[in-house]
Amino acid sequence: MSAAPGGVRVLLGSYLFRLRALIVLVALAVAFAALSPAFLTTGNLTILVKHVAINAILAVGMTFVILSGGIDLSVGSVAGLAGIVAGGLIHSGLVLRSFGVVVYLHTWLVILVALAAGALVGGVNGGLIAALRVPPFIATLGTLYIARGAALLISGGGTFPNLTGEPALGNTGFLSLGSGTVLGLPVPIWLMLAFAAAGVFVAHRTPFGRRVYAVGGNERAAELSGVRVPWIQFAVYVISGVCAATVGLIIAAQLAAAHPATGETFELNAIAAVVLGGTSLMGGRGSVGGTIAGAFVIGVLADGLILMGVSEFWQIVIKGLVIVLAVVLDQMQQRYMRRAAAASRS
Amino acid sequence: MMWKPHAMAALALLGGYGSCAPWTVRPIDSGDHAPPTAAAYVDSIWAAKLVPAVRNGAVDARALLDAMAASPSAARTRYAHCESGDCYFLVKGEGRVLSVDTRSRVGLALVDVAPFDRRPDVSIQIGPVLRGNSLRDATGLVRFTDFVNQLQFADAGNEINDRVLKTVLAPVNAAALRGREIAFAGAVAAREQGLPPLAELVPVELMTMEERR
Amino acid sequence: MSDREIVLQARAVSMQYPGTLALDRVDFTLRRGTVAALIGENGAGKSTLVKILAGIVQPTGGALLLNGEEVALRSVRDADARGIEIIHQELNLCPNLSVAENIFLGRELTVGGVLDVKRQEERARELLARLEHPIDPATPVGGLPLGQQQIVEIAKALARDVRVLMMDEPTSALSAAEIAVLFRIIGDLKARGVAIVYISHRLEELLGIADTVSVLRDGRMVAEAAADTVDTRWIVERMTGRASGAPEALEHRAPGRELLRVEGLSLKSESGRPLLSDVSLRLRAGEVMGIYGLMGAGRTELLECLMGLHPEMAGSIFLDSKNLSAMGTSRRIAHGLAMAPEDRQVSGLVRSLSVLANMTVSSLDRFTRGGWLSPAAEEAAAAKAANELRIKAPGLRHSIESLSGGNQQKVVIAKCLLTEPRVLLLDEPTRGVDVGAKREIHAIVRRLAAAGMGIVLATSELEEVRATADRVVVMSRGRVTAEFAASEAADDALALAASAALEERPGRA
Amino acid sequence: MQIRRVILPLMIAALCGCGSGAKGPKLIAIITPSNDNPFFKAEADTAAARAKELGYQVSVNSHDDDAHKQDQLIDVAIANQAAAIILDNAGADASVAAVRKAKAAGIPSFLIDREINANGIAVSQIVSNNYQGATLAAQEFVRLMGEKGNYLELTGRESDTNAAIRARGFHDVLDKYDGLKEVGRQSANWSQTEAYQKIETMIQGNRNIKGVIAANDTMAVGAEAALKNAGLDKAIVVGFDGSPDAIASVKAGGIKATVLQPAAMIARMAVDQAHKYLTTGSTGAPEKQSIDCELVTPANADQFGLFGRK
Repeated sequence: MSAAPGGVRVLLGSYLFRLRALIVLVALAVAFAALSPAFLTTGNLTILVKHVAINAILAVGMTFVILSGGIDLSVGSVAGLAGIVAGGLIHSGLVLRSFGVVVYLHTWLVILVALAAGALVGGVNGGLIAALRVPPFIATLGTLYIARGAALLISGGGTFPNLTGEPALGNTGFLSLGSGTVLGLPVPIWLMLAFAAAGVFVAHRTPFGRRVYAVGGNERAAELSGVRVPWIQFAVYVISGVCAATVGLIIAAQLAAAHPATGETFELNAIAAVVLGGTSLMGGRGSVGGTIAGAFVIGVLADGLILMGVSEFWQIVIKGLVIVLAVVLDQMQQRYMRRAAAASRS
Repeated sequence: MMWKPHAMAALALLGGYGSCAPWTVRPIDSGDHAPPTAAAYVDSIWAAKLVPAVRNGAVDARALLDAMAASPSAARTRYAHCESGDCYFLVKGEGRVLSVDTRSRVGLALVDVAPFDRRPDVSIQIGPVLRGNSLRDATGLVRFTDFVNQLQFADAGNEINDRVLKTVLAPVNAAALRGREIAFAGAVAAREQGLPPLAELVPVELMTMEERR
Repeated sequence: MSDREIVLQARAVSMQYPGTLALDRVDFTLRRGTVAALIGENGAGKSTLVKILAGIVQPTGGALLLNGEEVALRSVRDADARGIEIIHQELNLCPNLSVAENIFLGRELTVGGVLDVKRQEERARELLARLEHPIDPATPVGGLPLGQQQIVEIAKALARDVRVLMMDEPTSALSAAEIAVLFRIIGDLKARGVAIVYISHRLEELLGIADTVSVLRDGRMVAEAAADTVDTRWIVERMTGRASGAPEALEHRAPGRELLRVEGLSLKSESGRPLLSDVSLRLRAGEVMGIYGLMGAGRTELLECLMGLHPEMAGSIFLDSKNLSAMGTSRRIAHGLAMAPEDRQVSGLVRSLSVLANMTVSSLDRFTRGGWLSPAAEEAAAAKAANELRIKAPGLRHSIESLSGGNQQKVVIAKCLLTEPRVLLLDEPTRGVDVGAKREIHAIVRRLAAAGMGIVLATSELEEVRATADRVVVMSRGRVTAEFAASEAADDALALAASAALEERPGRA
Repeated sequence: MQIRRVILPLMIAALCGCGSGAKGPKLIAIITPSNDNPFFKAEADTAAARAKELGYQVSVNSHDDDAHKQDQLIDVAIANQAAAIILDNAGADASVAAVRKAKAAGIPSFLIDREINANGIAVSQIVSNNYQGATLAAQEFVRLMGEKGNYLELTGRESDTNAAIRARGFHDVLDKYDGLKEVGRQSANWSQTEAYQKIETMIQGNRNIKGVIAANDTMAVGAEAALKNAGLDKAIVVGFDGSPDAIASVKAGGIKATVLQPAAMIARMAVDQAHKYLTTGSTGAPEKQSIDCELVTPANADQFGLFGRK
């Protein structure tokens, strides 16, 4: 099927719009490189990507949620909870008072349990939203508080320190999740690459991904097309929960300590990355790749401004401006696409 | 909880499985890495180091009072022990108890040191509540930098004060001190805060002269 | 007619969208107290022209003259201030507000800055009485049936001091009786000197009411004539640019084995009102069963029950003697049911997805190899379907929104066909579709039936029943009121059956 | 596809850009918990001013009590090749790894205000003795209460080390007085509004309140307002921090006392020690240094300025 000449221009235009996060990113990188000699050093760039990894992994999960037409406010709390679960299991073990014993799990089992905790909170979100029809904003706002409270309860408000583990207990090695390197690159970066790649493929190359887009674009049409809408909704929140838990583990491993307040306001950064990446908050439109670019924009902006010594108050203002700008661009894109579509129909 | 032998055996068995099971089971509180308690720490220094340090380092109360009357700052420079900004005197002496003030739970004995002028020169904390960490901080033996954090440092101070209550003040019938002559030694903060000049001394030694003899 | 004074005139108006010329130097004249019918296939430029006349978009070339003076309509408010009103095809009402609040939205009646609710409701009551629909002005619009919402939309336009009224397919949601009322209102407005632009796909209806006919094709004005000098055939030829043939005579085949059996289907609304009462049907392979009924007859509800959208329904559904009643939608699709819903935008299409993704969303499992989607397999199947249904699209990867209504409808049908259904359910498959596409869709229906598929086609258009169905089931108020073989169904008998039990109804539909 | 487009240029840039940091004056990175709290602001401002005075370049950032953000800020300081880090840290346990990382990168850290639960990693830990301050505040509270009566306690954010330390300090003193009865204890998360609301609620159940002890001045100010609005003008409120508005309140007869943490002095000391360390290789002071808080009462309130004696 050949594209009409108008179609080519429409496609080109929409690509430019879709790649806007990337364009902004390149512009920022060039600007910072010119303004701060420390910016383009190997050390700084590795650190930058490592910082971005945290938000990017969260944002991958968030992308699926937003694509499905939802929102997940609980990710920051879930990250905190997962860190505390892992930290508690390594530092204090699982105390079974009635048996008079403490069970120390091996590191990989600790990681699995923490991820399961994330999946559980995600599952609660998904259940509330898909089965009980609670609006996503409300459901995840609720679990935001619940998960944070649970983290505080488990830790008693304190920190689980020194998560090195003991060889005798088989729970060493946890820290490498945060500070280890493979082939010279920090583990968090590898994890980000893995999540991003998995995200891109699942979104674009699996029936599940396509169904997420369909549910977000038109829930009713998706249902009539045989998509099991509740399952899709359930699944995206579980994915988001697992992504958030992964982030919680990385942070606990980096700090070698688990703190119950970890992850406060992470949800906002993740949403910002998703929106910057061109995913519509209405659902059904966007991409994981764009989200990664969005996460990089936020990360480059944050680190670059610090590097340049810009006042912190200005950093906040600039971050806000960029997010608003992104949404304005999103609206412009929608209008442009609609006009272009109307045009090619006439 | 008592651990019966067969329970221990079962645990040992589980431990044997530990090599293939993805977990390790330990009895509760098997932690041998528990930090030494403040009590144990104070046990180790109280009689061996702290009390002797106060006794040996103490200046005679009369001499100190005279020096302070002449020049407070010179007295400070000469006699005070300072630790990150706060200064303390180690003092010993004899005197007559003018009155005992127990309106507050921080009970004070007001002492007139010879020559007697019926004005208090020293107030000594006699409990049941002790205030401050003069004794901990005055000798330079107990240093913050040797502790992991301020809570453990505080625990040491509280334990030292507890030790004063138990070993120094408990044998003394504080209410009956009025009018008696006593001998004392202890630490007091070197601050200029009203009368008496040496206020709220925390004693390592407090006894009536009869007892002394 | 042509001696009446000209109210609104478009001179050489052009509209250039990026990549497309939607209108090419179009002249259009509207006279006081007349109805000008605007005709053309979807995408011919009718909507664009109307939008320009109503100030919704601004032309890229040409001029607008109001009462002989050149005007620039920069916004809807601008047009509104000059007495130009538009009634959209898609209703523009706030479902959460009352009838009266909707009618006066944006120009509320106030006393000292405070809403004068009483006066608004009185005025609304007057207007609705004039429209012969005494709806309570205080009821929320969301609770009204579609037909009554349309009446509210008309009342909203009348509440303004209207001089030019544009109506874009105003009758698509109305019953015959409601249409009659609407036409009386139009006559009334004409007599009061209002100029009306009228867009509809129902050509007979148009000729009954219009004074002039203007035909657009590919963005150009190709013909204009007084309505009494032309007939439908003339119009169709101008619209399509080719001579119209006679409708294909239906070839009748011997129906095959029984595919679908529905027994005692009943459904109540949330408020307990019966929507379907004891509906039983049988459908054979190779048969097209037309379900004819007016608005609110229960056609859509019946099809939704078949697809499993109302788990609370009573009764049983068998497909090839397998009981589907307890299954969810996706399992019914897997068992060989598929449905193209009535409202493409609301229930049929995912507007944010491409043509391709819309086609394959129901049948993704077919294109999955080892857990991954195979773009090649997907594209091949979609291209084949597009080819078979003659879907005109700039490209399969383009947005579904770049397609015309008829082609979008074909995409919905293609989506159903890709699930390889044994029974296909079509709800108003040609609503809002131009004549050419309509004919093609009818042909597709016949072709699919000939290949052995069972088809249920629900429609409110007699003509559509005639063009497609082997058998006609007539519904009214949620009941089956009559059943005919297509050859035996006389128009008046169908109409009578469709309005059966109407008189029992309290109030109006 | 887009990921590759993002990563690749960065990689390439990383390979080419082996340049080193700025050559100008040495950089001191100052990291404090927040910039909108007067205490931390005073701390950061004093440190920055002193460092500039000594000829350093300065960067000031805040970690919002988020150990993870602190970790990232330390990363940036390392990337920036800072000469020293002045840090008011985000958690005694959660900050250990970050400070250790800085040490491994050859950057000495000078901790101010709060300590970490590890010795030998930072060069200096100049700790504001919160415990001592809390006992001081509690002793004054005991005196003002006349050693008896019902009181309420407002604690800080549960996850904050200092909240726990101050609560410990309060209770190590208060619990020794049998006449004092704690009839309510809530966290107001360091917040004025929350303190106001929590006190309003708590006195609903118990009007017989003689005093409120709050773990910081912000909460003390909120509590004071709530008590006044409820007609409990005579109630005794004691705070912690010595913030300017609390001192003003002490002077005006609102809050009865607070303890001042000499933030300014601590910050100055840290910069001076950093300078000494950078120039001579030693600070000449032990690693852990405890700085005592001072009691502020109506009698001496005039002597105090912005987190320090005038």
